[in-house]
Amino acid sequence: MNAKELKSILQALQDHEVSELTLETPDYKLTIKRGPEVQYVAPPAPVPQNQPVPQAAPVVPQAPAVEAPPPKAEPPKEETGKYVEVKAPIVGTFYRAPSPDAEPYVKEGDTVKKGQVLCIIEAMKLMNEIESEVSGVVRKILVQNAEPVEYGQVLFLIEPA
Amino acid sequence: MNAKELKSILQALQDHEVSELTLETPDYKLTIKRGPEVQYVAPPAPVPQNQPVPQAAPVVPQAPAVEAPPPKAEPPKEETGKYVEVKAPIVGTFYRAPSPDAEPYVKEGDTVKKGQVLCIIEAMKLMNEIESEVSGVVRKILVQNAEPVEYGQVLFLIEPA
Amino acid sequence: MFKKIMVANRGEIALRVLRAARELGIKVVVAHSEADSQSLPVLLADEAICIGPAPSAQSYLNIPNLLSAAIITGAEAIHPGYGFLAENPQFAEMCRDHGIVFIGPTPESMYSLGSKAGGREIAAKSNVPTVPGTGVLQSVEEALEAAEAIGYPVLLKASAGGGGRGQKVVRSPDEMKTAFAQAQVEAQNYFSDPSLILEKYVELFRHVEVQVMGDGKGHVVHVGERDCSVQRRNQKLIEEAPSRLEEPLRQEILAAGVRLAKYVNYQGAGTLEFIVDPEGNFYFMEMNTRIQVEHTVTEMVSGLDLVKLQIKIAAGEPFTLQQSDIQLRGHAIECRINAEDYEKDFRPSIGKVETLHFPGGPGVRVDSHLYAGYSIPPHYDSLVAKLIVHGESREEAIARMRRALSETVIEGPGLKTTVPFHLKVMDNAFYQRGVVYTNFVATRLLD
Amino acid sequence: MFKKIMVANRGEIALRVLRAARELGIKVVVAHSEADSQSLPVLLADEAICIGPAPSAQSYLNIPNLLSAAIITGAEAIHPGYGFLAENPQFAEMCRDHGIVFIGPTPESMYSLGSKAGGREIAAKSNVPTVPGTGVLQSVEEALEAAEAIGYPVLLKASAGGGGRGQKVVRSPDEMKTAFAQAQVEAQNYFSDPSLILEKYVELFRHVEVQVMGDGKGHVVHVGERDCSVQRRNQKLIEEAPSRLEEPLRQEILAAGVRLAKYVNYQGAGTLEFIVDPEGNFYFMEMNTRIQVEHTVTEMVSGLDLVKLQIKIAAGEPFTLQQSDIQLRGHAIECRINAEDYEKDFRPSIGKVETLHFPGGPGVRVDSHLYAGYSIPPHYDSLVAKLIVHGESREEAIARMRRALSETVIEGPGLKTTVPFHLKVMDNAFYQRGVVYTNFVATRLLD
Repeated sequence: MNAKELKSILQALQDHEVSELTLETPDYKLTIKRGPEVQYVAPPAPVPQNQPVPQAAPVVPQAPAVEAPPPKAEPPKEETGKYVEVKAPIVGTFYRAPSPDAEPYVKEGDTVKKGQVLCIIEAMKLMNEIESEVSGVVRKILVQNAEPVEYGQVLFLIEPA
Repeated sequence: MNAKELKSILQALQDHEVSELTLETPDYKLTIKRGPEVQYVAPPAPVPQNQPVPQAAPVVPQAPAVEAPPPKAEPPKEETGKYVEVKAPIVGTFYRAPSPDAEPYVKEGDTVKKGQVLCIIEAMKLMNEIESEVSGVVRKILVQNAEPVEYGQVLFLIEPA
Repeated sequence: MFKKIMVANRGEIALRVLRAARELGIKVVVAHSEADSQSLPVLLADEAICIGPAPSAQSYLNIPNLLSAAIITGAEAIHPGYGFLAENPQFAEMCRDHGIVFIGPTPESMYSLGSKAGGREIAAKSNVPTVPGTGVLQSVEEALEAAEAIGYPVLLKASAGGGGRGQKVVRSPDEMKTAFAQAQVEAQNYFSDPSLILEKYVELFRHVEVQVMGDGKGHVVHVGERDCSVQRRNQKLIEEAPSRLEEPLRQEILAAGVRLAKYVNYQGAGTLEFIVDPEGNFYFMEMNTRIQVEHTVTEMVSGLDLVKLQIKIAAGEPFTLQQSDIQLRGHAIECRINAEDYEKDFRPSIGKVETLHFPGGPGVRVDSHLYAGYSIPPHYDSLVAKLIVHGESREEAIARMRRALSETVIEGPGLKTTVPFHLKVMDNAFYQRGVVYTNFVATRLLD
Repeated sequence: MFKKIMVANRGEIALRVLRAARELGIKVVVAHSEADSQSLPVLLADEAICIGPAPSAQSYLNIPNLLSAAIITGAEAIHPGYGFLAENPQFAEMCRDHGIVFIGPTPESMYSLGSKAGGREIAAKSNVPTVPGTGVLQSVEEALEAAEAIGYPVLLKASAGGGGRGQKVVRSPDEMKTAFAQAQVEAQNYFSDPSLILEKYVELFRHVEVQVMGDGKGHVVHVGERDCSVQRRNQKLIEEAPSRLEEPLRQEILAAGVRLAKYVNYQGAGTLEFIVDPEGNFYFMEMNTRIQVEHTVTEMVSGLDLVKLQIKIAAGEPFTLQQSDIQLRGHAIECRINAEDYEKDFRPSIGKVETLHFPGGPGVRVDSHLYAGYSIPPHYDSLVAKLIVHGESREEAIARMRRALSETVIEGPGLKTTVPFHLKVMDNAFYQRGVVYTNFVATRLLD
């Protein structure tokens, strides 16, 4: 079974509206489900990237009359791969400095060590110090000072040393 | 088993409206499920011939608690291409003969001429003669005597001369 | 009670009848055109029977095929829904001739109430006011005299006319002479008859209608009234119950409705349409001898199932409901959601429904034959869903309707609905205050 | 009135609160776990805020994150729904400490009503019957004496016990001696304390509960009662309103509920649970100090919006509703549709909803957070939809529920729901006759 053969099988499946196929031979076992997902089971044949697999349109209700909340700052997609994301472990207010007139803990471009405090998140009048889990360079600070943050929100991108 | 072989199996499945197939040989085991898993409660819509089966799985509500009416007689798929269908132009009761003790107008295998009466459909106490629109041989009579027929229901298959 | 009935209709009303019958334990045959073979009522029916091709004239209006369908499926009665054959006395008569119960009034009631003149005569006999008017006028002088008696403005109409042609509004005696001559010319041109009549011109009015139920044996009750003033080109778009009429005017109109229905010994569900001017004068217009699209708001405030009552009365069950049994509660509003592009002058918009999500929660009712994957056929009217809400007060009902509309998703390639129109009405200050006459859409909803 | 509130819950109840708030013109923040970021309440919210990962302990039960979320979003009040923190007096207290209104009763009421002993004491003080019982028994002789006074059968229980362990049913004096010894041993084994108490054993009973609303200033009304006897392993499956209790028993229970709620000066919505035996004896069990899943049937018969009333009371609006204003009409039934495989011992069944179609038409209400394309997360309870119907009579409600269930489609790969179970109940002769005690599912629904 090679990529070409597989491609022609997939085309045939689509032409004939097949929703599921399992084929076991002494050499390989093939399982294909058409529609939203396609699975291949050992031995792993290379998956053709340009194969015409129909995508199920997600059916998500929208609320036309409701104001959407402002979109949260999201890290640029292509960069995130090499960076470590520091996420908010609690809900609260993000502060870059220990007090209003103090210097920020870190700036973009700063080198930080594992365990170094990056910011604080105030929750229920308690100041929670958020430490870096890696050593590296702060490449991006994604939240403004005094901005509210939700659980799991990405605060910093750090390029590990 | 190669791609070509598989393709021909798939073609056969579609031709014969097979929805599921499992095949185990000493060499391989094959399982195929075709088409959307949708049950229709009402009589199936006439399936257009020689046409690809709809791509998107239709999302049709089912009525689990409702009894399905008995399916109407459908002409065998592979034959219809070469035959002319004679459909009920009105709703009523199908009769093969002009009176209960008379001979039927036609039998399977009979040769008929264009304009020849094939049957009558009784509607509101009126007997409506249904004539053949082509000359040819009556290959199939799809409705039993005294059976009710709906509009558009296929009554006869005639192979044109 | 019937064992099996046939629905001779389509869309949401076919589904409505099916639901009522099913709850009564009656099997349902749905008669349908070829275009509707995959419609929701057909899919949910106990039996479905195709009665013709897509065009209504050959299917939903095809009396021989419909009667044959009822006969061969063994249906004991036919529910006609609204529209199509629902107000056709010949059809009702033919049902009777073939031993099939027509779920509706007698053909005789339908004949006598079916014409404007017939309705006017019955109204007069049952002491229900109609718009004041004259017989054929012999001269301008006679017209001036009549106008003086009736009060300006008045409407000059071709006696042989219809459809609004050859009509002239006359606002003062000064205008009468010219208007009379012009109207005569137009009447001659349109109808080959220059005869004119004159009636009171009611410029600003609410459309208020009384729901009645009768057993055909003299017992008639009303189930309150509805206000259907939100209209566009005489098409109702939003209805509500109760009306915002003050007492005792409201009671007078209800009593008039019952009086007229009793006079004709009415059987089944019927609606008496009135126009009500800002001074509180009310005039009977016509009676609809069938269930109406907007019966739902009456069901919401009364807790009654009007379609079940129709079926029970037609089956000859004793109709024991007394006026004092009927307690109306709260306020209900219905929005008719049409597949139309409201921003392009309500142009019909057809297509396949790919994403569908209807609202739920307290006080929300949805009557719709849509389902995800359904293709709206181009052959029939554009009503795709009725969204009905009920609240303790009109204010709560409006807030609830706004909330429910905002949850509604009906989407497909190129598909538009009137949901945005309805949201605009719910946000309109005149609507919220209840200042709504039949010119509301034209005058109060401008951008 | 509040401008913005936060919902500290998920699923259908989050949606329910959102709907009520939206109709009141209040902005809604929905606090959600990471697993619920694509849930319907989140999608419909004015603002959504993630308060933790999927496990409830770290999100929906995470008090610091919830309070922080309310503070940073500027929500003035928190609605806790049911379950999670809804009956946690510490949470209510912390809300108060942080200047956030907890939409529910005072922490003090919750503390005092929260324990069995506390509830029993309040019941005694407000002259509401509880199951007759004793203090710690010193000997078999004392047990025999008490059992004679209370009447057999009786239940011997470990004084330190709970969860049904160490309990023995004693049906006659003959059984007492052995049972007493065994129970002592078990009590010692389970709880390291052989002390026993004894109470009346109510074998066959209905679960009837009274819905009350109070303003915390002494004004309390009831909104009728519900019967919730269709249960499986103490989980309610079907509820209805009103109960089928005869008068004056029904009025006595309603009055007892109001009396107790008044005694604690109750604020907000609360439910008093009673058990009622076939002879008409009734005993107070506990009070649920929150809105309940089955509040919907009360809304259907009363026309009131209980969640709106909760919010209004919490906002300090005058609670002017009088007992005489509350008119109950007809009969309502709720079926809890769970994502469970009823045929495999109600095993939870999760997955993606691919095809979804809810019923509509008269008297049908659906409260569900499902939408086509939604994946039911495995972390939370299995309730996916509440199907509620209303009819003029219980008989009509049952027919309507059967009809509505038969229109319901919730499908996806491997997904099962309890719709078939509910259809079976609606078809059950005992259910139809109303002969339903809490053992109904176990004893009357066998194949």
